[in-house]
Amino acid sequence: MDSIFLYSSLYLAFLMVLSLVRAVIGPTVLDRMIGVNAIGSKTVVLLIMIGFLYHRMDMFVDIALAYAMLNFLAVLAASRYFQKRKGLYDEALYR
Amino acid sequence: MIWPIDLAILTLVVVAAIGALRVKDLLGASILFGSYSFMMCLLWSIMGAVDVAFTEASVGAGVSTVLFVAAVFRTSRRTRD
Amino acid sequence: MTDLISMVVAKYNYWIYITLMMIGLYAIIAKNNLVKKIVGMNIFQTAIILFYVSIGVKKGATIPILEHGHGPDAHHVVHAVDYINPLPHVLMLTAIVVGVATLGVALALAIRVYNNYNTLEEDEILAQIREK
Amino acid sequence: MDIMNIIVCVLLFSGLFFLTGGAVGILRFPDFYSRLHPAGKLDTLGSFLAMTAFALFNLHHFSLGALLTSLKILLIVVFIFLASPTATHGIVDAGVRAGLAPWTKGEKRR
Amino acid sequence: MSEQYPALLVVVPLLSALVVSIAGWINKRLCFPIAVAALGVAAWSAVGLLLRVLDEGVIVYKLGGWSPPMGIAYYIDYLNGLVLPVVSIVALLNLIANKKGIEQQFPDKIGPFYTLYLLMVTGLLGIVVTGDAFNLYVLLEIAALTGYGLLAMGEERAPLATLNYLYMGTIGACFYLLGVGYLYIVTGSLNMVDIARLLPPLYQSKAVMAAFIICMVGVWLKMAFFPLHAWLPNAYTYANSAASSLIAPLVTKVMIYVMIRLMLTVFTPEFAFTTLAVSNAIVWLAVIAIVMGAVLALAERNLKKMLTYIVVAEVGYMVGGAWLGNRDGMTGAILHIVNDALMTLCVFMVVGNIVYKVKGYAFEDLQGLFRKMPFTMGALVIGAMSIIGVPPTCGFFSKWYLIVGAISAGHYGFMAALIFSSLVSVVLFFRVFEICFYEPFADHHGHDNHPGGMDEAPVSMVVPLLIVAVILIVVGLYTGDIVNHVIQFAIPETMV
Amino acid sequence: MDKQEEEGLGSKHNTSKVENSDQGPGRRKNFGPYVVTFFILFGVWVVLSGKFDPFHLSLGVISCAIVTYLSADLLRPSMRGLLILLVRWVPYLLWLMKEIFKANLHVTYLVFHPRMMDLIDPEIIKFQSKLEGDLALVTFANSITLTPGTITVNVSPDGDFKVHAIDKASGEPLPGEMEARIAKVFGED
Amino acid sequence: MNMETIISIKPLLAVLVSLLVVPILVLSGKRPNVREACTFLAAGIKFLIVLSMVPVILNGTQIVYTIAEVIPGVAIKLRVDSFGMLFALVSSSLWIVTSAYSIGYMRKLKEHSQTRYFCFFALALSATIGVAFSANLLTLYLFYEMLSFATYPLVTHHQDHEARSSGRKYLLYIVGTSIGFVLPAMLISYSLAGTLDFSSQGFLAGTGSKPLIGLLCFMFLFGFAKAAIMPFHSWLPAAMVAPTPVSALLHAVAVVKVGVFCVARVLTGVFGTDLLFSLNLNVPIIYIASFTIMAGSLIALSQDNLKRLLAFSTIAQLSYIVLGIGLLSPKGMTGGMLHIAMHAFGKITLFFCAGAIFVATGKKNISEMIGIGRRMPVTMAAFFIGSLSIIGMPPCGGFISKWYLVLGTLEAHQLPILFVLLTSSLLNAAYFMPFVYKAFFCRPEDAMFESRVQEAPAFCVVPLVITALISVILLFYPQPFLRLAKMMVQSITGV
Amino acid sequence: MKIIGLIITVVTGALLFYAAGDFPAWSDPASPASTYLSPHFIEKTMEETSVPNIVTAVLADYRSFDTMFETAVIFSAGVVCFFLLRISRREDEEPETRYYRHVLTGVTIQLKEGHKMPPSADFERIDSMWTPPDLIIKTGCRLLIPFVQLFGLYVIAHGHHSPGGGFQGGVILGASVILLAISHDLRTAVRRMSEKLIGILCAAGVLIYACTGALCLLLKLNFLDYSALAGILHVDPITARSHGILMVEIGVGIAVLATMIWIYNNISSAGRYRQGL
Repeated sequence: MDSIFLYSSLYLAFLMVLSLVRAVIGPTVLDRMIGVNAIGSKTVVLLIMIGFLYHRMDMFVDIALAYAMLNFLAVLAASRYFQKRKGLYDEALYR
Repeated sequence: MIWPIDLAILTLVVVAAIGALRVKDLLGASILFGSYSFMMCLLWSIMGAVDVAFTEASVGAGVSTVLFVAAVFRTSRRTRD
Repeated sequence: MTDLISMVVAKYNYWIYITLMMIGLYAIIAKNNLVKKIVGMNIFQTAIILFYVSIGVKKGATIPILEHGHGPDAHHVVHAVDYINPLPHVLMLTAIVVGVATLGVALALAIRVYNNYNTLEEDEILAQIREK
Repeated sequence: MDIMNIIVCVLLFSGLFFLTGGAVGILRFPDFYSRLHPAGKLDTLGSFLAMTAFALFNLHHFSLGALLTSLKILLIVVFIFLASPTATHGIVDAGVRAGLAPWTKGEKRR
Repeated sequence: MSEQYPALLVVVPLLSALVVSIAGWINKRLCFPIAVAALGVAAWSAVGLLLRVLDEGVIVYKLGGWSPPMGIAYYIDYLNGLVLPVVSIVALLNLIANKKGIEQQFPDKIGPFYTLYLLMVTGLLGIVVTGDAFNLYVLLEIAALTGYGLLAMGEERAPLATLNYLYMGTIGACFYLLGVGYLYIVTGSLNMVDIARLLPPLYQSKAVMAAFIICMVGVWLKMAFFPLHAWLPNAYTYANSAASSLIAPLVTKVMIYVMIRLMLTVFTPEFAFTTLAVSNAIVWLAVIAIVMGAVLALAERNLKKMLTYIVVAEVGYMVGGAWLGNRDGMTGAILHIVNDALMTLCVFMVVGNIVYKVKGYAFEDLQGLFRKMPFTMGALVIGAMSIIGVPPTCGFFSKWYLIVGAISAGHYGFMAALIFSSLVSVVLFFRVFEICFYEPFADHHGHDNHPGGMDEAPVSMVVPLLIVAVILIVVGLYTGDIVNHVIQFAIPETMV
Repeated sequence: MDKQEEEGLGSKHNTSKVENSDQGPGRRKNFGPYVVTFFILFGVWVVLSGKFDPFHLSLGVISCAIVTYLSADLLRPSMRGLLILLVRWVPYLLWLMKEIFKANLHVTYLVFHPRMMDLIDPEIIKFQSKLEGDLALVTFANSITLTPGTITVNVSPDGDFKVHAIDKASGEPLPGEMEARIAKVFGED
Repeated sequence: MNMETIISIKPLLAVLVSLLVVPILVLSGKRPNVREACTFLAAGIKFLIVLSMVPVILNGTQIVYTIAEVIPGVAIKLRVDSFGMLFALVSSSLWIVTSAYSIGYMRKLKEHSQTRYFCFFALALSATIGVAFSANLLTLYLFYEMLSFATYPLVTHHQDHEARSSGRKYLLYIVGTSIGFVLPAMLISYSLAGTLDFSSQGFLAGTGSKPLIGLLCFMFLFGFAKAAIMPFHSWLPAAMVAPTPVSALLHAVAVVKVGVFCVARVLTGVFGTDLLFSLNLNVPIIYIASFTIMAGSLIALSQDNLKRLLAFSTIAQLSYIVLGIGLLSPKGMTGGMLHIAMHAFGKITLFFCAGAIFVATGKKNISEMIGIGRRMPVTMAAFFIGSLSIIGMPPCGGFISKWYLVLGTLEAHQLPILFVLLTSSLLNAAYFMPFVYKAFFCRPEDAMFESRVQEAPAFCVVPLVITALISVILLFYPQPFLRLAKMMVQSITGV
Repeated sequence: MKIIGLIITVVTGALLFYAAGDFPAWSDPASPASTYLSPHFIEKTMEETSVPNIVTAVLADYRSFDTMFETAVIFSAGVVCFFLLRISRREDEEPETRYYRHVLTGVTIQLKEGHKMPPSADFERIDSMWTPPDLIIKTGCRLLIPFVQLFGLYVIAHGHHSPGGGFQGGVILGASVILLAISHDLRTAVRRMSEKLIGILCAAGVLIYACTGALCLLLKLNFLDYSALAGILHVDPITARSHGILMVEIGVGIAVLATMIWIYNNISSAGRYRQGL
């Protein structure tokens, strides 16, 4: 079972690469937010998997929980930015 | 310590760091910086530093990105590099 | 060749920490935008945390929380080999906190600068100062 | 317990499958709104399945502690189910407020 | 209680910082007495510690009751026994002197200001007293963070200058931390004494050398040693006067203390001077630092900025002296920590008084000050004499040791730089005196009355200033005792 | 049982915004919501803690009390709400899971389809929901979001929905069955 | 020669008296009479303290007092020996007369900032006595610098543009050389010898290589720029912008004398005659000194401004002293030391006269003073006596010192120097005598001088009469000074 | 600047790369770091402090002094942010127009020239930049926040047995309030945690920590030697250490909680406390 988890987690890491690609290439900030949010949700899974790999599930679940709780805080903050500062193409001017 | 994942994430971390610095938009940079700290958190837990990972998770996800966004909100998103 | 590979893999963490640190350092020195510099500064700090945490790693050991801490066999014999070195973690907790604190102060300063000059680009600010 | 393992594997792999869909989706889809579809919920379901797998696997060595840990994992799922749509909504709301026009058929990729 | 002095020294300012912070929300008038009392206790403990060290030798204080390699311990030996009273007394006097200035500048934020002030002093005292390499980092950051806060509240340019300081300071602290990490990775210990015990077999290791270099670079960044000094002048110039007259005297000096501590205690002098074989280059850097500092100061038309460049030059003095590699040079460097702290305090307090009264410190603002503020200017004269190096003010004696060290090390370049900087200081200060003395031009055969009249700063500002000025001379006269009874023991016997 | 008690998780009225955290904690005389909140929280605590020695339990009691004091007005539960939750939510959730699963497969199919660009045809659907309570609206909106293919773009407190659908097939069933079921859950049918 | 030493606080008191009077002066600034009384009192006390030590010194005993041990092996230490005593006696006695003169001068001209003036005057005197009593190079340096800074406000008293540029020049030369040359030289000596205490054989004897010692010697020689040895002389004429009492103090009593005193001290106490002889260092010294003498006298010839003339005369006369010490022969050294006293009384008379003329008539240039002797006969008579003393003619004290100098050149077999001495005496006469002649015997061009006798205020006239008298008396009774000088020379050379 | 940066970076990097060659291999159990001090911590922690989480034990007991200053660092960061950014009422000119919103109907009214609305439950003061909080986000966060807070407290309380402790818990608690501020608006959050309360809590947290230490000092043992508390708590010294650690963690938690909110409030409103993010 350990090896299954190991390879699954490697595969998840690979998936994170894909999300990270979206986060890096953009093109808008919102796309980056999607990418980062996706990375966040994969991170939670990966954290628990690491817990299994260490055979100390009970310790890692707290971190994952904290992560799940707070992951969307950053996204909310960023989206709140657009509620108050309109104009997404701000950045286009300075590209 | 689970070295294969460690290697993979380490590489990702570098990509995220470079991405955060190259994005020509401060909001994007702060969001990418958030992803950087997510991965750092993963890295710590991979290396068995649960407490550090916990801290990084709560700080990176809960506070530092929000602070960045708040500061960008109060200043400007504009950047030339 | 194999030596090289084994060397690279055996110290991969260290190479990456150096890379990250240099990325951060370059950003602090060369970037023009104040907030970008702050991002670079944080990357720089995290790189050092990475370094420290890498020191603590121990092959075949588990996380530094004693198993069966409470209960009937609470005081069983603990072998140091079984647990990861906790000291770097302690130190790095402190370092992370310091990092957050520095981040807060830096952002506060950046806001003050922005209030004064209405821009975050260092060269533009300097140009404004020169004009006065 | 082999059956248990198989169930766990199946759940895990299907979770990974959906996660893959999410990851590929946000790369392939043409614009921001459509990208949110795979990102927002394929990931959610993927995590849900994977978490369930973990919760089950954790009950391998059954004990009160293990049960509670499994419950905690399920708590994570609950949180994900609460937080993920909220976050997705936050992003899409931001997009609308920022004035991003949705992609319609025939346009180029953005 | 005297065995608890080491704890009191740091804990009392910390506790009082917190109490002041709370008091600031309740009643602002409570802040100042609490702060003064706390610093008084700290100064008392510092002096008590010095006396005890003179009696008993090194004092070890185990925090939390854990013996050193496990827990954190304080080591008070001759070196920090000397620096501690200086830090605490400088902080105390400056606080008293700046009460009015603070009330004038931050009427609404008195509580936070005193809190930051006390925290900063806590950090500095802690840096000096601690025996744990990592603990030092934390305290460094406390001192730095509060310093940023204090410095940024000033003129319009202050935040930008402070932000630059913050970048550099963070790099510096991180480099130090990294160096400690390198030491940890090869020794496994964080206690300075313990590291020193474990290190000698490893001296050929590349990691140890790198650790030393990195630590040094980090510390140099923080103290604004020559190529890394660019942040200092602006940061100190545009800050408010209470902050700059706390930070300018203490921070760079405490960092130099850290450097000397690293060189003498953590590493051995042999390692620093012979194994690494870079001391000559560093002394030359110090020479450049001194010359650059002097020349750049010459170019300034602004008293405070001029003084900050002098601070840069003084850092060159101390680094150069410490790296000369002989006993005299090191004595000079340590003595100069004390002296420079006092004389920088003196001149910056003068600037504080001038700012309080004249609201400016550019050269044009200084006209006729000798008549207007004779006591302040008198203190400035004494401070300037000390910086120039005129006996019997204390600045002369440290310069003396530095030059003797330079001569016995055969490093005439350093000696020439010191002399050059003294000469430039003469020009610098007499230029200031001229302005204060001549302008506006008194009518030639005027009367013996005071045309502008005397308009001296308040007594609470002048008296501490005069005390500092007197201390400058007293310390100068007691140099022999300080060297014979304290500094001599602070330098390892192996160093000749 | 006064009005406060009746609201809770199944709040019907928009008026709930009046009490929306404005009055600060601990002002109300009614202890009902507090007790309920406390027990919900304590249940979660037990799951989290997993330690049943008196020391940790007392810590739990203290913590739950603190959170109750601070945030009970945010959660605003009631006994009735809890019962509703147990009785009506479980079937709804199961149904929702099924829907989610189905829709997920659909989106996954889209994602991996080589000619994905031809298949998708995003559009924005607008409709007026009959639901009234805040919570009901939010549940509905979140359920829409969770079923792939559709994302709630905007909900006004009056029930105006704007939904982004990835293709025609995803958007069609709205509001439809889901609204009805939610109305049933919240007793608004 | 074994010297007895006694420890006494008297030297310190002598230094401190004028220092402690400063706060009193500051406080009494509003009441000029109290202030000036205090000045007088302090001057008197100081003179008495110095005087009280004279018998002890004449007995061949030294008085020592250590203030603080600042550096291992080097203390801030006072020691009274005969040479120091000689100098202290001259300066402390002259302070009294100068004070009196200052009062007259300042009051008459209604100068501003008189309190500051008196304070720094007192400070300068303190430093002067300190220099005289220094036991080692560090103490010497300390008081030397103190004197430099204390005289700066005096030199720039007028606070106008001219004063400003002169003040700059003054500081540049004085402080620049002392920090640039003396400080490193002192430190190098310290690291060579490990001590800085003056000893009769020179503490540098037996250390260091020949070029290094030579270098040190010249660093000291030029470092004490107050001695105004060319090429570091031009501050002196520039400093003439100061009020005349200051010039008098500067040129006759404190500053320049301190310079030459320091040179003499260093040459004898640091290097020692043997070392200088063995390295042949005295030859360049005396040639530099002779050059300064000749050049100074020649420049003085062309001066019209009385004070500038006196200044160049001073430059020349100071080098007499250096020359005398540099000859390293007992007679020469005696002459040099004696010349400190003799020149002091003579020159101060001249300056007082110049000041008195300025006070009474407002004239500065010689060409405007033709026939002034009719109006100010007493002053001009004193001027005549003073100039005689400077030229070195009987019946004045200057004759004795010049006599010893001439003997010294012969003793040292330096005949060219003899020639220099004689020529320069002729030159001295050449620039003083025409003025005296014009003052008394030429017809006044300015109507102002036609009127009846009208001298400067008594406070101005009395001091200059006194000093002129002393100048005369010293020829007949040079005993205290001569004996002190001889004792010193004896202790140095053993002869 | 770019070229200078590049040069510095390359030189530093080369030095570090060069030095890294002498490091013990990564994850080597025989490296000095793993064999010198840490075995003592790992093997003795349970006996000496009865805390299974070694990191917590080392953090809050063996190296508690570090942690105290760590807390002080975060405290000072809060004070600095306040000090730098907060615009006091005196300096901040009151805006000409005040905006009030009728809560039930959402009607916004303007009052010009400094008129004030009498305090009423029906009207809330808003800012000109005010945007109505989104319904979904608002409701979602409303439901989440109590659980986040509970989790934060749980983390503080269980720092002995599982990862976490005062700092992490404090951050989570702080984040919950920040979440409130983001999902509703800053005024709501400030109404719950007023500025004065935060300022006092911030100092009080560190004060708890430092006073615990000082209490030990008063009980005739060294600073922060928790075994001194045994007499007061009526337990054996080892359990006293465990309790001391808990006390300290609570202090850290309070300080961090307050500071995080404080920093966020100041930064997001640029010191005006009017309109947050």
